[in-house]
Amino acid sequence: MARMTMIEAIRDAHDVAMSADERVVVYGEDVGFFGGVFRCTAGLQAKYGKSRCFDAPINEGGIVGTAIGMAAYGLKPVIEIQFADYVYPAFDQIVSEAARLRHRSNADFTCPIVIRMPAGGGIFGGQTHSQSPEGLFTHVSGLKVVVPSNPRDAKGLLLAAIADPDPVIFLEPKRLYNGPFDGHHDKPIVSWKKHPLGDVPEGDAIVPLGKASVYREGGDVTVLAYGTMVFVAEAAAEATGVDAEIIDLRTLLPLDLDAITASVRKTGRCVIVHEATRTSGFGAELMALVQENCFYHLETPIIRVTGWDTPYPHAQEWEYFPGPVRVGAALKKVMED
Amino acid sequence: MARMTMIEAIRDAHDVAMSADERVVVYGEDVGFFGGVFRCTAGLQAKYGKSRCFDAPINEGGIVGTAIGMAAYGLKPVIEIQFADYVYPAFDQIVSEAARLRHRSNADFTCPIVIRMPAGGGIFGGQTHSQSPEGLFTHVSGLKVVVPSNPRDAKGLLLAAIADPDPVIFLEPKRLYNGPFDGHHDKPIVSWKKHPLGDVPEGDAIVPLGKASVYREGGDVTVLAYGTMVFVAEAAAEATGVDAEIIDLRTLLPLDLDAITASVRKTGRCVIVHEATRTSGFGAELMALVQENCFYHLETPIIRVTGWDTPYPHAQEWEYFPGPVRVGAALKKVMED
Amino acid sequence: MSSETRPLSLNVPEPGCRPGDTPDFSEFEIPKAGSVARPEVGVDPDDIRDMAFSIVRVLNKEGEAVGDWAGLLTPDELREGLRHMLTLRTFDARMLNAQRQGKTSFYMQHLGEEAVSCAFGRALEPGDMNFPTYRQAGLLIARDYPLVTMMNQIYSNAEDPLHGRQMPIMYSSREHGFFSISGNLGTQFVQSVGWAMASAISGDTKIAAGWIGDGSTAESDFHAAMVFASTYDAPVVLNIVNNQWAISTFQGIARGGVGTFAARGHGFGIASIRVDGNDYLAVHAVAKWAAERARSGHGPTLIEHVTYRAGGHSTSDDPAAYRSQNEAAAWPMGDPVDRLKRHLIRIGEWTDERHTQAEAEILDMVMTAQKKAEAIGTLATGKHPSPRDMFEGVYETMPPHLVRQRQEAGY
Amino acid sequence: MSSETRPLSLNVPEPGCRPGDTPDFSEFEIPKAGSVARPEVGVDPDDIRDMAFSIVRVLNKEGEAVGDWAGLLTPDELREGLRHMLTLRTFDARMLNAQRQGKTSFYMQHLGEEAVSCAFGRALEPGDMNFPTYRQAGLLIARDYPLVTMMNQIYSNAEDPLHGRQMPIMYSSREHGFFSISGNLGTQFVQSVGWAMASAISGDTKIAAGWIGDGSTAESDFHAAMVFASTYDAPVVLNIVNNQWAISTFQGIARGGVGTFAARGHGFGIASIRVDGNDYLAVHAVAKWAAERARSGHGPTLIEHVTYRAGGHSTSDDPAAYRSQNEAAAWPMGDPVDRLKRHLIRIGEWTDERHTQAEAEILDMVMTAQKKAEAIGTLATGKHPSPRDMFEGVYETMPPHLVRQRQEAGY
Ligand SMILES: Cc1ncc(C[n+]2csc(CCOP(=O)(O)OP(=O)(O)O)c2C)c(N)n1
Ligand SMILES: Cc1ncc(C[n+]2csc(CCOP(=O)(O)OP(=O)(O)O)c2C)c(N)n1
Ligand SMILES: [Mg+2]
Ligand SMILES: [Mg+2]
Repeated sequence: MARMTMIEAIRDAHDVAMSADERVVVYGEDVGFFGGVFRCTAGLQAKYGKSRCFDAPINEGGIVGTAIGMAAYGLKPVIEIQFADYVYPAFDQIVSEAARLRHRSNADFTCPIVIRMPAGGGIFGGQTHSQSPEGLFTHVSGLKVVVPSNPRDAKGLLLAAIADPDPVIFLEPKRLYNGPFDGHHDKPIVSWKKHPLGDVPEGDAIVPLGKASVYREGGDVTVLAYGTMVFVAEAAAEATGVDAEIIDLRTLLPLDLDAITASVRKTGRCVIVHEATRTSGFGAELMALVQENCFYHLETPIIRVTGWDTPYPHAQEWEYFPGPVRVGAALKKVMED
Repeated sequence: MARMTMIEAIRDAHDVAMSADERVVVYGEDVGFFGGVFRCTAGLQAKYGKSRCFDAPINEGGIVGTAIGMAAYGLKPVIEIQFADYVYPAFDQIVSEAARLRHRSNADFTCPIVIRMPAGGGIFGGQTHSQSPEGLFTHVSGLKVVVPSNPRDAKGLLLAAIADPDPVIFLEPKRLYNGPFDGHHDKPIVSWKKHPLGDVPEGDAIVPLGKASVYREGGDVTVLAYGTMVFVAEAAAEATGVDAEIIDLRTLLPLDLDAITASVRKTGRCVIVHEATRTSGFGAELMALVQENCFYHLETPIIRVTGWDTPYPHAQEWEYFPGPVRVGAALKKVMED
Repeated sequence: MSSETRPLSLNVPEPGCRPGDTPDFSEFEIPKAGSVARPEVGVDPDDIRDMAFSIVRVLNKEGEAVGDWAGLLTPDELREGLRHMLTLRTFDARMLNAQRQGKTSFYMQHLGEEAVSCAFGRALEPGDMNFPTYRQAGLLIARDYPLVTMMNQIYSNAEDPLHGRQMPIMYSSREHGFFSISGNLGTQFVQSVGWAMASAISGDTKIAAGWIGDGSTAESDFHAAMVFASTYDAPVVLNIVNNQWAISTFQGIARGGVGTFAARGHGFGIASIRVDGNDYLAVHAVAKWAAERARSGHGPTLIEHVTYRAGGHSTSDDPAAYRSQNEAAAWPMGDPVDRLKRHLIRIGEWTDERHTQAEAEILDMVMTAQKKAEAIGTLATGKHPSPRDMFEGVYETMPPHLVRQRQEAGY
Repeated sequence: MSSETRPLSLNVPEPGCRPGDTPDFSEFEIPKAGSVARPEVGVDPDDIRDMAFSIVRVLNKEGEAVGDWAGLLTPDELREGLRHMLTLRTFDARMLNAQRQGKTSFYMQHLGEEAVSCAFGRALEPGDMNFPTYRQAGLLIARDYPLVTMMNQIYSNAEDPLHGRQMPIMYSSREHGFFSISGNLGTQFVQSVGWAMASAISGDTKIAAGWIGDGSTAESDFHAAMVFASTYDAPVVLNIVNNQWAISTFQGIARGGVGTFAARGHGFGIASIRVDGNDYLAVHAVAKWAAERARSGHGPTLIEHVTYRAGGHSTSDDPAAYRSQNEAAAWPMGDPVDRLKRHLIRIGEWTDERHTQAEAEILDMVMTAQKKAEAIGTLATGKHPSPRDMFEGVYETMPPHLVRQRQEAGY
């Protein structure tokens, strides 16, 4: 066990995977010599050489497109998109190619690639450094979509993603890189080094894809959350005194439906929280699934607490961000309805 | 009034708009001399000249990107993406640029463009000529998303889209181009010319965006559908004898929530039908909205009938397509639950 | 702004001839066969810039093989090439017809372009990988991929190796160096560069070949491919098949103001060559050169194959609506099958009789394969892949939600 | 495969110097000022291919303006240019500092690159439209856009014309020919071509200018822009600002095997010119030439501005981690402010004293603007746009779901 920030945990996962498997190659914009603008790949080029960790031209479609070719050859590329907001130029390669290759070729060619990207807001990044596009990727059959919420999971899930035989979208909540964040932006920042989930096991400590974790047990209401929102939900539960059971979904696709239904059937109430815009966000799918699977157990309408259906604004960041006050209000509302 | 196929109605809408407004320009792959692979723009180049209707290089991002520049200048580009499956190379320009321009520049620049594209399956087009990506676009704030189901609406909605001051994604169910299609693929094809909705008013007959239509009144269950699925739902209702109220949504974003809630509150039951893959499809959002707005009116769980979470297959087309048998089973199930 | 500024106007390029016009290729410059020198494989791209504006040709009007690029193939190999092209042509004709008979949904032929993929297919080594478009089935035929398997794919029958998931002709065969075809244009061009980079990263000796059509060079993935190939000096041969048309759109809409598609390579420092795509010997020689260049560590080559799409774009297309019906016949570079046949006859290695006989044999072989395939099934009849196959293979292991959906579907 | 085939390896370009190394630009060829001829505005792009491999320079080491491209600007205009550059530099320094003081979240400066946007800003006409990146604020300053408005935007205060929606420096001013800046690289390059096409479609006389960084030329939208500009002969000036770095990545990663970025134009038949980006006179002259070319119907020009990013990429960046701290000083093309100042002194139109005085005046002006802006508010203090502004303007008319969300939010 070592105390790590999420950045260090991600770097460590790369390191473990690269030393165990020569086929793992790492690249992206500023990823090589400098080690990435968030430093998630720092030191890897020096350790593994320029042909296993290198800078890429600024062409996200090209980064994913070449990775697909490399995967078809037999390598395991782990690539970084500098911000999730910049993944759209690669959307075609991801949706039309990476996601489809196994199926359309009947596994003659496969695509074991990991596409990492920092996502989410809370850093005054405005509309092009704050987005949470996970909902889009969950609509694409053939992809897996992962969002870790802490260093331990970040390492374990990234190792699982690299080991996975299929393409994985790996969204890193950048507001959690250095420490947990509960939405109280005016409070001082705490580091992961002081948090139990900053305790990261050494070596090949995989956290399996497709399994949620119960972050906080409770009996009143089930909160479905992932990434930063796990901590926001915790803060809201503590502030309101609502005995919320917080499920950290960890993998959105494939989803751990059993964990969700078990909890909602127990509590009879459900609040869904995400930072992405509301309409057709992943919350809609969660709501649909809960409705389909727990209809007769639901005491009150499910509530979504999400980012608004606007671009992520710069100055109004904290009015946009679904913080503990808004989540708390939803918790109280489901208890009152 | 003239009897028209949907193709002719779309062509007519272009014609009306181009003759009324010099700023309307039309382009896309094979759109100029030839008039489009589905012939939706046939005759326009001959009538309006090469600088108002022309062939574009095969670069969907470039087609949308230049249209954004033209719109910023003051024109009203109406562009065609040859198949909705090929819109992904333009995804970045649509999501990061067209959708955001008004907001980020505080209306210093705006983006009145219409992006037309044939969508949906049922023509043995396999995974790259059959997709229904509407769900993705409904997650993008700043866009409007329209899906007509018949010639009259196609003309009227397209005219409304061209008149609209904001970017509109206009998805044309290609299986409906020549006639209504209820999913009975083994039955002979009927033409729109023999269908009342093939009666298309002349001139500037706008059908407003944001308004659903009650395609079929009924008291048992509300069916939310759009495009081809309207006719599939009708066939299912007739085959099962379930007194279904079929709402043709027409515009998905912004959605006519009032029409939906009014109907569901009346019937107490709801079936949602779309051809796109299920997970995080637009049906999820519809289900979420019905749940949020009609929770206490719902007698039974809402059911989604959709394409499966797989690429659209070639040989198994009719096993993939959510046809009248599957929709009928859902209608019966909500009545029995 | 100077006072005499006049209104601007939009330039929209137009082809030389439209339906009803008389085709005129007199302005299309065709260098004499043998006139382009064959440089060293390690040549500096800057020193062969002119090759992007000329055309490497081996077969002259008289059917002789002339110049530096001649002499690579034995008569046996040439006869094999002829056989491959004839096979592809016959295969196309039969499948086109099968589509018209309702045995499948769709087909795309190679008429007039057979030399490009058939000759290239003989220039790579086993283990190398092509990333083809839908118009390079010759790569498979030249590698003796079973015709019946191709047909099974086209018919989406029970023996279709792709289990009915893909539209006709979207073949895939890793074993035959043929990457899974995508319906999306251009995407595979940059993937080929990634494959080549992977070979270099792994210290392997294999190379990749990317393929793209003239119209599709406009796609942005073309740029991505060029940037990555150039930066990492990837061992890849990047092929543009300029068959003059992209559905109804003539190549001038993609080419714009530039002289040739090959010239696009210059902006990237990539060796760029144009070749007579209807000349089996020329395509083969240039392909060999580029492959050797890549394999020996000299990096990428961009090849523009100049040819002509003599048929419709696909079974959904009728070219009479947008181009002169005489254009194919007027195409000044002739027919690839004819030209190779005449060459073989000229060098005394072939006769008209043997040709007629070969055609009959090939037709027979293709028809035998077709019967076999049809005995299994066509799209309309016989045995098909199971609906389960639609759910399989989305992921290596079927996740719970797909299992549930499969059960819901009843399969 | 020849038997001596050796294992391949990946080529990953490396900059000449990294932290700790001594910068060495001796291999960087800099043509003498005045040595590149000025062609006719309607010249055939093929006839000026060499201009993509040379550099148009006007100011020589002695501070004289020499050659064909000299003589366009009066002393008053030159002094104005100097004032613009000094204003931009001072503005940058103040805002950099304001960011460090927590008055805003982020800033990006132009240090060393001031000539590019300031000189270009004087070459277009009112009504023309730039599609800038985040590093061309000189276009606004050269058009007398109010500094206080820029600061209001940077501070996201109540007078921010963009209502706090955008990150600092993402200005927009149609009136000043400055298209709304996007955070996404490259997207606006092809939009500029669309704007120019629209002008041509409308029979207008206005032109557009696209902007992109060296690193961002790798983006696929660069290709889209080149294809459309070339095909439709759009009246557009396409500017590449090659400041040698893209965050931590040197220009060789985007440039790959090619000699220059300007050469990318050749593959498209687009007139392509390199210019000394640190030479105000040269940038202005080349910009004027290209603008006239576009406006007179001769189509697009690609300009590579050769300059150097002397500062960090942004306030989030520390270049000491990836490049030598002496590199900026070693950059052989000098500092744009210095060079114009020396030229003005050399021709007797400026003195050191006047310069010092001008600097003081400009500082004063900038500080006055800053006080005004800060009196309204900074990101941390004072008056801000309303949360309602976040919901406004997503569409022209707020749709029902956004009205509901705004109400739910309580605004
Ligand atoms: C991304 C994408 N856009 C559009 C299409 C539709 N389409 C299929 S083939 C074709 C023309 C391609 O022409 P070219 O590249 O010249 O190849 P050719 O058919 O001549 O071999 C088009 C536009 C597609 N398949 N994919
Ligand atoms: C699509 C996209 N990808 C990545 C980024 C992140 N990013 C911002 S600036 C930058 C470097 C750009 O370098 P260059 O084009 O040379 O411009 P410069 O900053 O030197 O002016 C990168 C990678 C982005 N903003 N957009
Ligand atoms: Mg073609
Ligand atoms: Mg740069």
